[in-house]
Amino acid sequence: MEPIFEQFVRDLTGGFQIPFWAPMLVSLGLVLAFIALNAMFMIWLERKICGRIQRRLGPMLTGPKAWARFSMWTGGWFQTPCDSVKLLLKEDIVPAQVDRFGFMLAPVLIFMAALAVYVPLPISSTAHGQPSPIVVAVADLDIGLLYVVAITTLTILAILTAGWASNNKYSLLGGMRAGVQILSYEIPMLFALMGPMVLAGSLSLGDLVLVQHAGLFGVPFLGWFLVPSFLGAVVYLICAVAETNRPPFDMPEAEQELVAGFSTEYTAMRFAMFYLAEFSNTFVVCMIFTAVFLGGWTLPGFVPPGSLNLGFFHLPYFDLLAGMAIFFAKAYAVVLLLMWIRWTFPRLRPDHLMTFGWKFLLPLSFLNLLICTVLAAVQQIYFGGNPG
Amino acid sequence: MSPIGLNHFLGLGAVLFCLGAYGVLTRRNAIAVLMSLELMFNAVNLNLVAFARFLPNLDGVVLAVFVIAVAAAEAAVGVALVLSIYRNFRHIDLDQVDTMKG
Amino acid sequence: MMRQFPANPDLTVEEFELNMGPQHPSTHGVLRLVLTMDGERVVRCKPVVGYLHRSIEKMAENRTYTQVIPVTDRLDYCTSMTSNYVYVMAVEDLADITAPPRAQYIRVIMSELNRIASHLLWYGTFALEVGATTPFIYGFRDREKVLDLFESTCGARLLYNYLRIGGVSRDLPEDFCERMLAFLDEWEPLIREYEALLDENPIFYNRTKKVGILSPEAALTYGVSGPNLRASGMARDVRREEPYAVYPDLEFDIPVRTEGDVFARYRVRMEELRQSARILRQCAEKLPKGPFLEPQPLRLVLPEGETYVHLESPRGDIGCHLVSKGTDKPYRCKFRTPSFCHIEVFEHLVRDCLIPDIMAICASFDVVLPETDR
Amino acid sequence: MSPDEFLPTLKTRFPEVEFQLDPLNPRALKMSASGVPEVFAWLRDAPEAAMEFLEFSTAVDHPPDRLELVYSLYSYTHRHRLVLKVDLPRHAPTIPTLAHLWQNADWNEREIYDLFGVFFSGHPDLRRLMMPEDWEGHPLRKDYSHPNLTPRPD
Amino acid sequence: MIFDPNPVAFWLLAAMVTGCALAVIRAHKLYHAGLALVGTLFGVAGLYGLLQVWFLAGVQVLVYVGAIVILLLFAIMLTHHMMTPNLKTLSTQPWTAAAMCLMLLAVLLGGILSSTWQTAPDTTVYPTWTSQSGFQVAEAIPSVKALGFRLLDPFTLPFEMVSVLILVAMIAALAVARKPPTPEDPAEGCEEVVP
Repeated sequence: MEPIFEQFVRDLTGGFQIPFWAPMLVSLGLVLAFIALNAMFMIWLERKICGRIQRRLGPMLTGPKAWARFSMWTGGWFQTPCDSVKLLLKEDIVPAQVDRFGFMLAPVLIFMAALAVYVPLPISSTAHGQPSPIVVAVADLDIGLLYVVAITTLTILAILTAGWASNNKYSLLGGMRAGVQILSYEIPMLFALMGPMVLAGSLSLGDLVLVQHAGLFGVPFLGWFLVPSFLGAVVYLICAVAETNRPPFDMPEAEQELVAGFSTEYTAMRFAMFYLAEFSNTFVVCMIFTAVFLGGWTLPGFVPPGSLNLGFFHLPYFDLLAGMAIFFAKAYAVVLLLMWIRWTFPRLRPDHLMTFGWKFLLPLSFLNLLICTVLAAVQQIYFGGNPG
Repeated sequence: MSPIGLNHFLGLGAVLFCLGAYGVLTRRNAIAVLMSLELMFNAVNLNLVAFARFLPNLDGVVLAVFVIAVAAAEAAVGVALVLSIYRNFRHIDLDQVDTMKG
Repeated sequence: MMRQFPANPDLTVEEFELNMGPQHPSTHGVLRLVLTMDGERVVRCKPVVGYLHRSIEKMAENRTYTQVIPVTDRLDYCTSMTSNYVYVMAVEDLADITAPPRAQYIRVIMSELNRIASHLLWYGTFALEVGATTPFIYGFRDREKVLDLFESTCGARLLYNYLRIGGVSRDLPEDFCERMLAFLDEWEPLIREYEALLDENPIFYNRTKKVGILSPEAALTYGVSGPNLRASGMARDVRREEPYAVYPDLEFDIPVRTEGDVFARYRVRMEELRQSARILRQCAEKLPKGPFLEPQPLRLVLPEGETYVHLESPRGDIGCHLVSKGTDKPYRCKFRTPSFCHIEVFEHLVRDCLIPDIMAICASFDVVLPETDR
Repeated sequence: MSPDEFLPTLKTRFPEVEFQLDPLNPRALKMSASGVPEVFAWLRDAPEAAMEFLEFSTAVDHPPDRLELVYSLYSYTHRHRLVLKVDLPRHAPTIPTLAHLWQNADWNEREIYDLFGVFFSGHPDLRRLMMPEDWEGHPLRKDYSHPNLTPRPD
Repeated sequence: MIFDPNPVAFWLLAAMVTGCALAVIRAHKLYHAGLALVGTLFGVAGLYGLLQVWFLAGVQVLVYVGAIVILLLFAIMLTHHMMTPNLKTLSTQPWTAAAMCLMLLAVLLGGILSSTWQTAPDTTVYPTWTSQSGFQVAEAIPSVKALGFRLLDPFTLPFEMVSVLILVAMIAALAVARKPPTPEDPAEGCEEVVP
């Protein structure tokens, strides 16, 4: 973030030296705004997709009436903003016999985790005024993938705390289910991600994307790790759905079984934080999937120019914008896939979930790692160095 | 503020270690004892990493990785023992677990 | 500040008690299950009912024979027609009244339509219990169309109060048969769609196969009836055993499965949807012209005597034991309701299951609480 | 088999129990309380009866002195029904339970206990079923009164 | 140097670590002790970060917070009735223990202060901010790659031993924590009802 941000400010102001803390504050604000707006859009989209799958319209009434007359996709645009306002204005109830400390800590923790996980996610790159491409991320950490997986564990902690502090047996069961589920699926997920790690020889998400763009065995179409690490992609996607507690893996908050699981006792703002974090996490796993398996902001054999000159209109940072468009298009494609799964599948049973994770996904991810290692070795021996 | 040197880290490690030791000595609940043990592990790790960085030698970090792995194994077995004790005694008060029969 | 609850001495180390209901999203109304759990596993289950007890039987003793009919609507709000029917049948049996043939056909049409509506409702909620949301909407959407048919006939969508002693309250609308056939033509292919959503899904398959197996012997001793009994391998159906109304003239099959698990109960109901459609088509063809009601005095006085009649409701064998002392009010009016027996089975079936299985099993029996508590 | 066909068989098999046909209900047999539960056990197990299905059991209150228990049995094997009616003294109605013969009888008897106050000896769990545990009185008895219960005007 | 955030960060993290560690050993509710332990672990991870060993910080969070603490919290949930207040967790001799620990601390601190170390310059350890050149990364950041080679070259045997150790620990934990088989086998599916 810092180099591009500095560059940008310098371009705008003509050489203003920004203080060192400015990029951090700006990225914090950007990520917060992104989480809120994106979650709102995703909730609207979820309801529309759900409506489409169930042969109904979804929300249609809140929003400009003229648009709603046009098609189902143009109606109900104001539904989620209205819902959020409602959630924020609701009375905040802390039940009498809860553990106040834990009860208040849990939503903060889960939101912190949702926020922090955005740090290493690269959304684009630009070479504007730089000798080599700079990855656009809050900070393209050297240990990006490890960081992401580590931060996810905070989510377990938050859910477990919410379940325990609510002093409610349904909440406790939900919290423990969530803990077991996320913990078990983290292992195949980590192994599934290790395939691409080995292929790229790096933990940094930015490096992973750049390596994919370069292609495997010198063939750009083989570049997307979806191809060499297909099993890993499948395993990761399944584990990601399980990690975000989305149906069909929503046992921790299964309404028909545990009322609302760990969030049974939560209302208003605190509930909104859980809800927001859930949607944010869903999008984050889609972003990670895009960056790790779908080539991030790149398309095979396509390098956008650094700036677009249409004669009458000069657009600087075109490569950055084009990269972002590609990245979000891919990420939303994955989001749509997850939504499709959500609205057509029944819920798994916890013991089936465990069996599936340990006896099926884990061996599959091992196999994936093996395949990727062999491919990486071939690449190293016959094509020299890591791909890229 | 004065720059932070190796001694600062070592001192913090020592404090953390003694806090952990105090917890191990005074806590009666088995899980609390395990937690205090983790504090001591962390104190050691902190020292290892500080040494590795200030006397430039990566081996300290490698050792710290090993310590974390061993701590994980220790925690797993420890928790298993706690559960087993709980099942047999219906409590996990270490002062009262003094029989040799399971 | 915090109250310490005394530990239940009956529980072992790992056990704890969980109160599921009466307010719980998936106990369909107000069923309460007192569960003793070992983690996620159920050790014991005690169903508790009575939260919806409205003393319908006591109310019936206080009303004239005609006035009881709207009360029977409230027996089972998902299939008011059959509850109406069983009561009216009991009164007619005691008073030796025979409804005109057209009324008989209309009654069968209404029962079968109500069976479709009830099974669709069941399909939706059952799928919801196993965590699938889309089937719920599918089931309810098509149920609405059945309710439209009811509305055009008797003006009500849920509590019909349509049947009368000696017939039905009003004739079918002019175009009823055409609209019904149009609905059937449109809807019957959709059954395939319902099945596609669940049948071929391995998650659903795993969650319902070999879960909650009810052996035929256990089913009989618990008084289980209807689709639940047929899913346990016994082809018992009141429409076949003791045919009433015009059922002897109609052709239909009794779907049977032998497994007795949740999946079998689901399959039996899906097949029953098809059979109901088949019956309805025949009825539309054979529906005779003529009077729809043999008018009875408002204050009907029945001779002294008692009778028991029963028929096949969507949930099973619903019966009415009617005792008359020669007055204009029932002396005793006992309803034998299928859900009452089905809930008792939970105690036996839910043992050693996991929490999600409770939901699948309870939902698969299609219990309706107002019918249980009466 | 109809009740009049059952009558001779039952009379020879259980000489100490009184049986008679019911003039009000052609499907019913009246019997004395001494035959419970042996007669029922026989009806369930004997191949010619094979009453594997207890449809329902209930009670009818006949003040001032009589309380009538009604058991309706059905055989899927033979497709016949037999209603058995047992008279009990109204002031202290007690009768052995059938819960060990049909699981179904468990709740049916709890309901009768709840609403009519019939005590079933040997019942595994005789508690109120419909009414709250601390309810007083038995609502389906004819002389039951409650402040909220007013007779319906004619 | 205009402003050096490193000491601020260190003291903040040190306060967090010691404060949370105190909470771990004094909290009345075990679950709170667990949460405090998470605070300590994050503080230590932060210190690793300050020392630019980001990989270890990640591992610390992943393994300690993600696995060990969660395991301990599970154990708390399994062995305590929910919300048991005022847990009696302190033994009868806190003062003796405190005295012993203080003595230990004195010895350790004495040892630390009396030693002299040949330390590398601070610029190789921390990142710096200066008015002239702005942000400067630390000169010698241990990369993940270097660490990996280190693990595989001189430490191969210990590395493998650790994996064996973890395997053994896993099996041992399973063997110890497993419920003893009950005499009667749980019924499978439908059991015959004997009416």
